[in-house]
Amino acid sequence: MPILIDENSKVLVTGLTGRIGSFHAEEMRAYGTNVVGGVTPGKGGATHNGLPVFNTVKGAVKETDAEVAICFVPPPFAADSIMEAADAGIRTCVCIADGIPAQDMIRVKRYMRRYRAEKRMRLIGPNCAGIISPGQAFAGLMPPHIYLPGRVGIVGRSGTLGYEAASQMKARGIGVSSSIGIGGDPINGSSFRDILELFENDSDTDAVVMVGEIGGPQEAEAAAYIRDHMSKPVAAYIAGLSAPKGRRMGHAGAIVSAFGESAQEKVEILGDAGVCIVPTPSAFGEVVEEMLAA
Amino acid sequence: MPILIDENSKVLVTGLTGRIGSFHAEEMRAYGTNVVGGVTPGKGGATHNGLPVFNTVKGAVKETDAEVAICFVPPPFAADSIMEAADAGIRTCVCIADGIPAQDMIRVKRYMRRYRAEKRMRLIGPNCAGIISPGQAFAGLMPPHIYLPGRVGIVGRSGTLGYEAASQMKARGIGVSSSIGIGGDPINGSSFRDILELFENDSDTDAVVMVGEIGGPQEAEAAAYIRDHMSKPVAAYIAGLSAPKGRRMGHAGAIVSAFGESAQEKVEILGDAGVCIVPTPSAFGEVVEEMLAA
Amino acid sequence: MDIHEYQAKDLLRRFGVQVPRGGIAYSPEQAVYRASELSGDKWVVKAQIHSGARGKAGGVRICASEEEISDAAQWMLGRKLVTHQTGPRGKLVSRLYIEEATDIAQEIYLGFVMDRKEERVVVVASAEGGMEIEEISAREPDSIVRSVVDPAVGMQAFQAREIAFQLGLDPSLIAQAVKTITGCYRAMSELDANMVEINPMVVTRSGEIVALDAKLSFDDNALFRHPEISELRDKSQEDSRETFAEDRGLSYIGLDGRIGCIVNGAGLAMATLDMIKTAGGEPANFLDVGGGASPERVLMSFKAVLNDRNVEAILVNIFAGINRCDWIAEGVIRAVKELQLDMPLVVRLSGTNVEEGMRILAESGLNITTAETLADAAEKVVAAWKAADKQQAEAV
Amino acid sequence: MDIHEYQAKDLLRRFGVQVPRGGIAYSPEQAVYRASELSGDKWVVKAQIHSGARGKAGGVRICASEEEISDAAQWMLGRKLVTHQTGPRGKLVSRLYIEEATDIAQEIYLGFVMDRKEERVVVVASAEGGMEIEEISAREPDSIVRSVVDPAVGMQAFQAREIAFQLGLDPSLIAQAVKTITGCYRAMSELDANMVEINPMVVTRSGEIVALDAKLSFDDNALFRHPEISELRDKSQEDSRETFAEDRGLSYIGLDGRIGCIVNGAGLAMATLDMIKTAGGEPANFLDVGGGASPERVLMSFKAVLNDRNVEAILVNIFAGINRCDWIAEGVIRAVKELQLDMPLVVRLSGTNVEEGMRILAESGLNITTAETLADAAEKVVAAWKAADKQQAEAV
Repeated sequence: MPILIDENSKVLVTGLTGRIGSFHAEEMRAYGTNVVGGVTPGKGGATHNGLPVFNTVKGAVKETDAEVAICFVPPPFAADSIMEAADAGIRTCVCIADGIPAQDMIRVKRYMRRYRAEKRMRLIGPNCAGIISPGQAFAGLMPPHIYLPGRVGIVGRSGTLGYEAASQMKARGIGVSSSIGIGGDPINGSSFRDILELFENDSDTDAVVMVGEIGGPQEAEAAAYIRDHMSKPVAAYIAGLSAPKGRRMGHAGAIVSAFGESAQEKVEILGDAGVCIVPTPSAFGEVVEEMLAA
Repeated sequence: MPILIDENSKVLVTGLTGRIGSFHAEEMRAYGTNVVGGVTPGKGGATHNGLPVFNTVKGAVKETDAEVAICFVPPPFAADSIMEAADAGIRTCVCIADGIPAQDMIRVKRYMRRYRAEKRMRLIGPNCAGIISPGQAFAGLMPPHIYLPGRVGIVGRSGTLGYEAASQMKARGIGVSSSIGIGGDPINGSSFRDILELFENDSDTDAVVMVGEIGGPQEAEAAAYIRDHMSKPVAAYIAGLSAPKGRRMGHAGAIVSAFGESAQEKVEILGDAGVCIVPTPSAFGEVVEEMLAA
Repeated sequence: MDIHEYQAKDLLRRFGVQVPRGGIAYSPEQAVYRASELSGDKWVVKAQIHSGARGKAGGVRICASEEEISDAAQWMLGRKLVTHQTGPRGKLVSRLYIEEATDIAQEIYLGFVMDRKEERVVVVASAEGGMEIEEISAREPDSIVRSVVDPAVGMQAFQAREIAFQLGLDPSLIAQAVKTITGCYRAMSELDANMVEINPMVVTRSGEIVALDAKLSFDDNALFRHPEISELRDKSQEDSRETFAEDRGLSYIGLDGRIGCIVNGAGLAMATLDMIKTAGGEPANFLDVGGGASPERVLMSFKAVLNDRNVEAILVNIFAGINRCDWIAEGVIRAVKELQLDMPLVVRLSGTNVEEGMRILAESGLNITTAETLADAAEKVVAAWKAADKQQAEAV
Repeated sequence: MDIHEYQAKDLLRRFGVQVPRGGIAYSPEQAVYRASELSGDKWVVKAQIHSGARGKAGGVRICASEEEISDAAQWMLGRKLVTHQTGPRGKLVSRLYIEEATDIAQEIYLGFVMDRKEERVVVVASAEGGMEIEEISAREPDSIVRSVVDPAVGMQAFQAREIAFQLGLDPSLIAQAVKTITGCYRAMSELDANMVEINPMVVTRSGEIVALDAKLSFDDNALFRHPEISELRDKSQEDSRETFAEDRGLSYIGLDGRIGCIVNGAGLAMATLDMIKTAGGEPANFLDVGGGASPERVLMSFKAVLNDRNVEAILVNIFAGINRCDWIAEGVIRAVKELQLDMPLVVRLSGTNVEEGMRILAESGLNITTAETLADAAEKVVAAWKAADKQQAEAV
């Protein structure tokens, strides 16, 4: 398996019976994702598009052995839903919600630390496009057809910029092992470093493309990890070169508020760590091709 | 060294300049305890009975390398003081305060779990008489002269019942390696099990006397530990055989509220685990003597 | 500290828990007036005492007319209700709570306790409401749902939902149940309660979740930060012997025997009661005189013990660590003299300054029996009490 | 969301933070009246705008007479103050805060932020108050004290004490400092603020700790649970272009260039701005049209972009995932027709239904330039804009 999801992963959809959850669950199934059921409190026992619906994640896990959950719950209730998944024994939870209060995320992350590392759920997102292992399965919002199956991993904060990278690669015949959206929030479940570590240890991945942006320390942390621990080549693009300081560019996390958080600084730090810099968002294909040829 | 404290242990007294802290600090020093300083916020830089006073525990640890702290702070402020000690790198903290709110203790215990096991402070008490390694040092309220130095460990919830045990043993020439008061509160820092484990691994201890009472699950947990893991003989007395159900007998924790919490039940469980039962509080000396002879 | 049902409901309402409408009454007239303020044609008159199981003792009556309300109020007010929680002395009814009657479709048990094993708040619930939790545990153990709250984040909605679904509540009731359950937890946490019990929490025929009874018990150690809770204390519901002692800073528990006890340390005090019982006597009280006891404090302890008219003999048992036996002895002598004590008194001293203490007692010339060990002391006091009892019986 | 100084002080006061007495004024007369309500012989007139560094811009005046107050108020009201935080457009003063003057003995910086590295609230303090934190970091880095708050228990008194002692406060001030620091933390936590800044927190000559200025910024995502905070919003302090867009549910940031942008996804939108700049242009805005955009939403985005009178060319860049290129194309056509767009427009579509989208644009017969890649699109829009600019210049 590539990372986090493959054709065998049993996927649970929380908020399944809502308009958005319902739509994306069907897209995921159409691609071959093994969706085993959904959770909508109060609708337990019903079936929705042929899928069993449960009242609680715990109940769903008990019946289906689901290991991946994708959460379509609205932001005010998303933190609760993530904690429910963590408590129910879900291994990987993808949270789509854009607009979870920062204090809720602080609490969620503190809560998750109650579980020992080996029992701890991996949270992807919130405010992300999801995860895909092309040709196998996906849990997210992405258009799966733009990804060619292959051996390059993608990890990024932005959904559409990740699509840009994947489609430029596809145009040059370069395929993707897995693509992971970590989301644009200031406090998120998995960092660049966390995902890079998975790719480094994944025998189905040869190289990684990282799509970063202004704000926060995670690109610099990733650079340190790449320099010290990664054997596989990494290419990186950082969005927000022209962003003025102190303005939040769409993503709650995309704001330069400290030293080392501007795009220029991040590009420099990554370059120093031996990363191939993608200078413009139109150069993903070209740079990755060169990197793989080297 | 016996357990938790010996003649070399550097002891810090929080609340040193108060009437009670001051009195007991002098008693401790008179016995030979290596008291290295005290903490009283606002009196940092002063000396008190020749001891340096610090504003914060962190400051005191930095200057004195204190490893044991004894806390004489009143109950409403004691939880804060325990967390301060944990954060400052103290290894063992003895808390005397009787009357800490239960929710404060819940928070304290949750807080302490933020440190990895090997960096986590050991809390003794609250609402306890303290710890002593006879002939070497003590941190607590006990009258040290009633303990004969020797090779039997004592662990108990009650201060005066512990004295009863120690003095009956002394009368028969039986000495004590260390005596540990774990306190009479429902939620306490170290359990019987925790201390029994220390005694089991202590090469200066040959046998243990346990002084329990009604209420709570810790005596039953101790019984399971003794049965499964202890090679050294244990004698136990449980106070409260005549206590009516649902009445709190002095100690906040001494109340029978669930199955297995009455004295009769605890005695049975301990007996089944191979513990020598001390049938009355006048029989400590006799039973321990027999146990050691066996 | 316990409070009355109506006070508990008032507090819980502030945390979003729905309760029936009602009002407090101190007389039959007020009871009738309160009922007239509430709509409907059925009311419940509830005796306000610090005890559960009031129904079986006649403390809860459903009434359908003014006459019935007035009769029920007349019967309850001024009466001492005896339940299995009150002890044989019972508890005095001086307030009534008049509530609109509730049309019950389903009864649920909901309790929040400080669990000592988990060292956290644990929620216990059962679809078998109306019974006491011990009864439910015995009869329907599988009906009990438990959930542990992580203090780092407090109770989460998902936990309340899990409980609600496990109780088998109708999906239309889940949101209300979550509000009630999380509301109770917040009340517990913010008010430093050590117990919240809603028994029964009912589902009404019109599909609402209502706390029909409510019990809140507070952590005495945390009252310093809740003055508004302290004001709810009703001393008339407490053992007057305990109130007397507590007001003087003594740790005292009233029991039903004849031998008064004055001991230092809670563990030693419990052990002393055990020894008296082993020796064939019955203790009248638990009393921990505490550390660093002055002669005045010893005198005060004697007063607290003698405040119980049933006491016929006294045992003093002190193992002095930070206490001093000589001070204790002085206190004992002052008490015997000032209170003109005329019942058997046995004193056992040990620890700091024991020789000096024994000398003071011996030289006092008073009728004080001394003992060396706790066993010795217990046997002596029981023997002396039995002898005195016999003597008295012969004299009659 | 930002609020005014006087609102921040009002909120912090409820959490035990001491602030100078003062009152709000909308006119010079009110300003004088407010001062007369306060005792003393010196007052401070403070312009209420959502920006720090007001002093240097003339927005803070110490006055010793009614005339001075009136003059200061006259000067400030209705003026746009420009600070390095406001941008060149400045912010309009329409409210004043009149405060009693404070006798300052010591100035301290105290800030609370959500730290992204720690993923917790971090307290930052310095004995070098009065300067901005960036300035302190640069000039006196060793004076900065940091403390991380564990969310499981919140800020503890000992942490506040450590900060207070590290700031070198006099022992007599520690209790007050602890109250102030823990009060600010509670305000941050209970009100879902993402920043609390007291700069300066001052020690007065009479030995009190007072928040002389206060800045609170709230987490927009948490406003749903704080309706009372939402009411404090002052739209007059916001960029009117952003207010227009925000009221219509669009994520929009006003910039200073001439090329308007409509993009889906925040990352792609940022990247698009970068590309325009690389191609030699200046973007007029950031706009994320979001996922699942209908033709109506695209039309609305055009309106938001054109609401900025500086816009002279528009770039639409969509990578459709859950969006559909045909819908986007329809929206673009509607916008061009309904808004009678007469400036260069470059559209780049990619992803879902791209052929259909391109066909719709081509068949519309409108003057729309299409592009295949982002680089191509950026170059085309900058070139078109420069050409149009030149043409206009020649026409003049």
